[in-house]
Amino acid sequence: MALVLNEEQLMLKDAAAGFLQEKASVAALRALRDSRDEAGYSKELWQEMADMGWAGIAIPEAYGGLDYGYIGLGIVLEQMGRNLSVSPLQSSVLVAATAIALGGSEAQKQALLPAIASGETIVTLALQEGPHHAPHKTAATAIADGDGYVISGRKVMVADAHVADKLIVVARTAGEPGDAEGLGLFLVDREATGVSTERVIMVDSRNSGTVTLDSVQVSADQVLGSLDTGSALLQQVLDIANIGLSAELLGLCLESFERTMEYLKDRKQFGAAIGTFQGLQHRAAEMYADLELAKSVVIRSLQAIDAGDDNLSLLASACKAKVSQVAARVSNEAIQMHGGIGMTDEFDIGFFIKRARVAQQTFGDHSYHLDRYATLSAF
Amino acid sequence: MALVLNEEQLMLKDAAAGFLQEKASVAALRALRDSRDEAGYSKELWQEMADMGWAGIAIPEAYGGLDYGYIGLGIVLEQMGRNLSVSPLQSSVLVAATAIALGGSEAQKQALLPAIASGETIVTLALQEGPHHAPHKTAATAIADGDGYVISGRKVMVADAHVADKLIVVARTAGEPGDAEGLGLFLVDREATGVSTERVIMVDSRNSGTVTLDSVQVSADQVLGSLDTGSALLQQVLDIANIGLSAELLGLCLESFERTMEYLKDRKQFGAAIGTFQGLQHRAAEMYADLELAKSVVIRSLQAIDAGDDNLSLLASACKAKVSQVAARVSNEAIQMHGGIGMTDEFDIGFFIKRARVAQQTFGDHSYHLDRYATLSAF
Amino acid sequence: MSELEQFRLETREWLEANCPAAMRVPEAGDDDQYWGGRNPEMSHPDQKVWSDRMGEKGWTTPEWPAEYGGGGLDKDEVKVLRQEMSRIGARTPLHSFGISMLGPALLLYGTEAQKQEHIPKIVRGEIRWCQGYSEPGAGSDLASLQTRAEDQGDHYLVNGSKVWTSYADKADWIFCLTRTDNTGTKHEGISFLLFDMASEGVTTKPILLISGYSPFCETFFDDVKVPKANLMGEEGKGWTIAKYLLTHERAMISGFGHSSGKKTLSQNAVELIGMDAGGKLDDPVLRQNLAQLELDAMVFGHTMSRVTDEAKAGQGLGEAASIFKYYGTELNKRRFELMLSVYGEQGLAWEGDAYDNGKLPRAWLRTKANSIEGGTSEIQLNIIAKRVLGLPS
Amino acid sequence: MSELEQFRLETREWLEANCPAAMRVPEAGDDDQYWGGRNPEMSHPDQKVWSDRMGEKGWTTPEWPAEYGGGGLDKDEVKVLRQEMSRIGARTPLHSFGISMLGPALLLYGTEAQKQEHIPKIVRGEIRWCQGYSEPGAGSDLASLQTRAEDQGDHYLVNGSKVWTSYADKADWIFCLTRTDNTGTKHEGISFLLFDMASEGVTTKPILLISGYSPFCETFFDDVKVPKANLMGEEGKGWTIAKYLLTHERAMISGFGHSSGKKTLSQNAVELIGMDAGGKLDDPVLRQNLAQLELDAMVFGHTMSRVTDEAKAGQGLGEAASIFKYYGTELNKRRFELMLSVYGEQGLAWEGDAYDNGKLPRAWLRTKANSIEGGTSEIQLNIIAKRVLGLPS
Repeated sequence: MALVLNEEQLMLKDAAAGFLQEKASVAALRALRDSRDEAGYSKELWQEMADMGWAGIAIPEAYGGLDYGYIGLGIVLEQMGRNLSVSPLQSSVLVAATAIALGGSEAQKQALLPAIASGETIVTLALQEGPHHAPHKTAATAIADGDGYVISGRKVMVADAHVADKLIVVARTAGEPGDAEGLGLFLVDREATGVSTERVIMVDSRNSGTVTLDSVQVSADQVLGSLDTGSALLQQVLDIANIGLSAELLGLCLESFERTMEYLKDRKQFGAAIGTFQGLQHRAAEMYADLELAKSVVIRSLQAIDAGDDNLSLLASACKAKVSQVAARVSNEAIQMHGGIGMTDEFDIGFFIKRARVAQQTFGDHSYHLDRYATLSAF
Repeated sequence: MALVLNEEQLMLKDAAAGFLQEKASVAALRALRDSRDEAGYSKELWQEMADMGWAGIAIPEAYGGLDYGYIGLGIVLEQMGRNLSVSPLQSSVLVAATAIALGGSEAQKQALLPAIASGETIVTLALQEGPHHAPHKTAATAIADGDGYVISGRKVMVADAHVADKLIVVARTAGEPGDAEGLGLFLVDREATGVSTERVIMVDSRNSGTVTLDSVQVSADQVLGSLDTGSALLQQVLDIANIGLSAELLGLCLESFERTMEYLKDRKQFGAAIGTFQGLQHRAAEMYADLELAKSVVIRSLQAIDAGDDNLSLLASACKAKVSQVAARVSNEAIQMHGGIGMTDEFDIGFFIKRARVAQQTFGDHSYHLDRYATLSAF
Repeated sequence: MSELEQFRLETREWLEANCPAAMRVPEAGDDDQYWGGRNPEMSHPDQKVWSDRMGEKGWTTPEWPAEYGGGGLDKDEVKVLRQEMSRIGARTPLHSFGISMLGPALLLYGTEAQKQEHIPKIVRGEIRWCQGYSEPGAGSDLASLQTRAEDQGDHYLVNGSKVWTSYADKADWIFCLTRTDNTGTKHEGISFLLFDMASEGVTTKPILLISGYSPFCETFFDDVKVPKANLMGEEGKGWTIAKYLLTHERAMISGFGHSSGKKTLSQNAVELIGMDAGGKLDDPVLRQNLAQLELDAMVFGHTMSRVTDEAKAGQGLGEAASIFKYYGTELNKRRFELMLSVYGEQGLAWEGDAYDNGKLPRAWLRTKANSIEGGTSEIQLNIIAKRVLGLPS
Repeated sequence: MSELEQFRLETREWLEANCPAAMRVPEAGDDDQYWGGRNPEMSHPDQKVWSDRMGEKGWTTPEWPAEYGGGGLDKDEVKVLRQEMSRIGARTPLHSFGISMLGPALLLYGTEAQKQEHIPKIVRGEIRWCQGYSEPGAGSDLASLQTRAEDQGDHYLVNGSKVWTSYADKADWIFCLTRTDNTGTKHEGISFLLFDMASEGVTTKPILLISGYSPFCETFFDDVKVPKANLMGEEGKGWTIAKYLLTHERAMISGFGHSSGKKTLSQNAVELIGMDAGGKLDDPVLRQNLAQLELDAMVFGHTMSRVTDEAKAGQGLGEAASIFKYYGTELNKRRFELMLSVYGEQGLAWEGDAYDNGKLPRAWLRTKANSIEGGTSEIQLNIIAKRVLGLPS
């Protein structure tokens, strides 16, 4: 497949860029933060996005979606990255809807996908337990009990936990913490008995949360897919999630790089624009080459999801590792090249590095994915 | 101890610098190479060095040495690095004499150290078997046979093998390849029955060699130290050897950096000295900081040998890892900053990168020692 | 007993008697630092007691001359004092830009009257100083400063503004670079003035940083009258003093981020991440990055020792401060980036007691300024390239 | 059957009939490359047979116009031809700077007579060309060239010298940048001449490289007469053609070092170093560096594909060649440095059959020139900064 956007996709990109610049820019993020908004995102805006079809952009038409594929979702995520737009698009659409679409029964898909696509329901994945992304270390348990299961455990860093309607809880049905296999995915109401959530505000001013599950009862039909395939399903969802996060990070990098280049052209010191200094020019040019690589691996990976490529895991880890590395470099240089003003809260550039680090860490950073890339390459 | 040279040491440094610039410069290395010298080093020059005491510089006076310690040997090695001087100082003095001094019996020391110090005998360590430094993978065996041992195996990358009088052969007396323990060090005549050597000329135009040991018989008094302590002795010798090689590499780095800075000042392009370009200036300044770090770890490590510090292994690995990293950077930049002329054989700068890579690899490079540093730091 | 041993005994005794118990407990955070001044801020009343007692003896500045209130100790005695303070875990009695920055310059460039007036108050923590260097829009090009000081006979009239003035809102006096002459090169015509922040026409406004808090302010001067006697050094020659102080500041900033005897980052990583089957940290890439960091930090430490030793031995390096500033701050940024990797996504929480109110990410963000303040890394590289390596302009 | 399918069948049949068996064996080394020319060098006689047969059909340059002897194929047909050649493992029939460099420029800037004269001989491999660009002392500042071409009425008299002329000692003709005018800026007054290396006054001298061998020469011109008809493009406008060719060359050089379908470096590493208990390469630091290299190489490959696809889709990037040149050559240097690490100390042997006569270290040293020749990495970064990013001068 040609590694370019087609006309429809280019139109979507322009439309998303225009909408987000107007309604969900860095200024909007700042306002959400400073008003200490209870929800942590704008429900009205999210409804508008859903009305445009974004919440169902990768969901098949049969379930109320637009069926634009992950390339479509990636385009929107990239623009959200550029604008640092806040919404449940990552938690509910990129991650949860993907899990349901890939693993859910027909009844589960019917029940949830249209509700996610319409923006009416928010679902989020409750996976992480320790400081790092390490799915195989899952200790939360789901113990068979009659027709259903009883789930207990504690989850941290659950995106949008306090505003979600449903959780997809990863819990161990077999084996020990450390085993890659034996994991199941369970649909749990956030308000079910035994579930408690606590909001955590992250450095990027977004919602995360801690979820405690105390002997929560779920029926058998709340298992996503089958228990046998839980671990494989989870890996597939995480691969897609990491590619989507990379698309968002790419947008973030491009925007902060472009802002930095503008600053280098405008800002004068020692009687000249600082962009004339070759030391900065060479670093800028190196970053440019890096960004070109990041662009390539993101579009290649998004296309690979839609094409059902069988090396998706390798590509997903390459994508997240590369883009995380570029994001670290570009966001650091954005501050350094802006100098003192880049350190002030008043100036917007600092917001980019904050979101960058959270997105880098979510579902594994450069270290995690470079290691996984080597392992998947059999060395 | 203050991390500076004292007056005596400063004098030694000046004397070594003067002597080597005159008699063992890059021109001398080129002449050795182009004449395809049989020995691969100048015996006359080596005798002059020995007459000045260099071959016994770290050897105690009781055994015919100068007892200037490893700081003294390091000073000479640094100057040899600056001049790319070729001699058996590394193989016979830094490595072999150290092994004998640390591990040898009184009789062995009496027999060998004065002979090494006078320059009359050359001894070298025969350790490596595969492409990489990996002492624990030693497969050569020494099997007890009556009062003595029978040694069989194949050694590669043995420095100065074809001109050595004696070899210190590392062979396994217990355990399997892969075990850190169970290694013995044996003194073997190069002309003993069953020993054959083949010269290999390296990229740095120096002598290496392949040594084949086919049922070589050695008597019990040819065991260096005791069999129980062979592995520990070997580690100690290698730590010191790596610090010594780092001193040589440091000299090599400083010289090629200084030559490069001179070139940047002289060479004009686009109507200006290329040293005015900030892109090159910043890279030069970063390298300068790196070189300052390299200097510090080398002097600290040399002093630690003489002081008998108990964390020598950690320091040795830090030293070799850091200096190897700096050497890779500085030698690459030396070529790049010289441009096309740096690629020509006619110009001397290319000799530095060639010696650098061999010294980096000998007894473990940056990868090996960074890993070892982490392991020794318990993580 | 040698005199030095005698001094040690007396010091030990005095400290035992005079250092309050609360001042032997490690500082829990920045709030526990005591900065003195006209309106000192305290988290514990003994902070002032301890600082006053030490100030009285001159031991807040033990190596400064006794005639100005300093301790008048020689190097060996200073070392003993530090050792004895460290023995009982005594806190630094007084944090002060007067001590770390202005004082050494005053002793070198100040008039006798200025020394007599200011140094004793610095030693006793009576006056808290701030530094008026950077200006909005000047950035690294410090010498392009525009704050004007007009000669009005017996005083200067100061107009302009400064930025990045640490603790300007809490300081009593300022040492400030101003322009008294516009006709020469930008390095000429700069004058170094000292004045009271309570003077009419001085206002300050805190700057909020991306880390969420900040010691920095913008400071505005509107027809501020500064007596001529408050000029330090010659009129128009203030740049010499400024450079001296900058070198001082560089050495200070590069000292940031040194581990304070707690666990190393790799030890923390082992606890948080665990080991693999082969006994190595169970994140091989992070392990390599940590090893490289800790190795570099160790060797950087050797370098600081070596340069100090060389200076003592008269083999001085000259421009060492630029290397320290450049390498030290870059190292510190690397360290905090790796801390984020070690502490993982949870390390990025910004609020809530459970997450220490974002102490880690706030500190991480703060390090980004290290390579900007006090001369950017780029400036340091320029200095090394030109002054040390002699590369042409 | 579509026309294209028909073409595929015919091509397959022709290749089967005309590609000698020996030319279906992979090249073992540089000696197996066939470069044609008046005195072609061969390691096997079928090299010339194969090249001549392909040249006759114009398939050494399948996309060039048939009127000048090219294949006259459209893009789809060229693709089919490449696929069919690849299917039987057919070697490249003819290596040629005439094909890769001069030809495209001739088609664009040459006169009809020049095209008629030179292109068919390039296609058929009858004339081997070399490039006369760099001069001693000019380095990256290519336009500062000094080789003079004086107007003597019907001919130019050329005096001067060139350096880094690849295979000048084996070439029949040279395309050469000369200065016909000294009065304007350095980019003006440059003229692009074509002439026979057998002309009186031309001498060449090979340059020995640090890798021990080299395709490069110094070339000297002493009163060489070049007919006016051999001027390509306008007099004094040769820089335009030079720039066009440089961009071409950059794209070529960045293509170096791609693995030729053999084992990956990490697979070699596994064989040479082995695995640890956890099933990872038993050198964790090298493992990380290898993973980063192979990942970057993969993504660089994606980037070359993407840029090609964008160009086709009319979303062209413009200055992509500079990124390819910069990143590709730096990547290649990294790859060879890591190869040294993988092959260890034994990989550094320089002589002896047992060590392949130092093939690896010689190739490694050769890569150091990648980021110098055809415009240094620094030049590429300048181009990106100024032309792509629009940073000011």
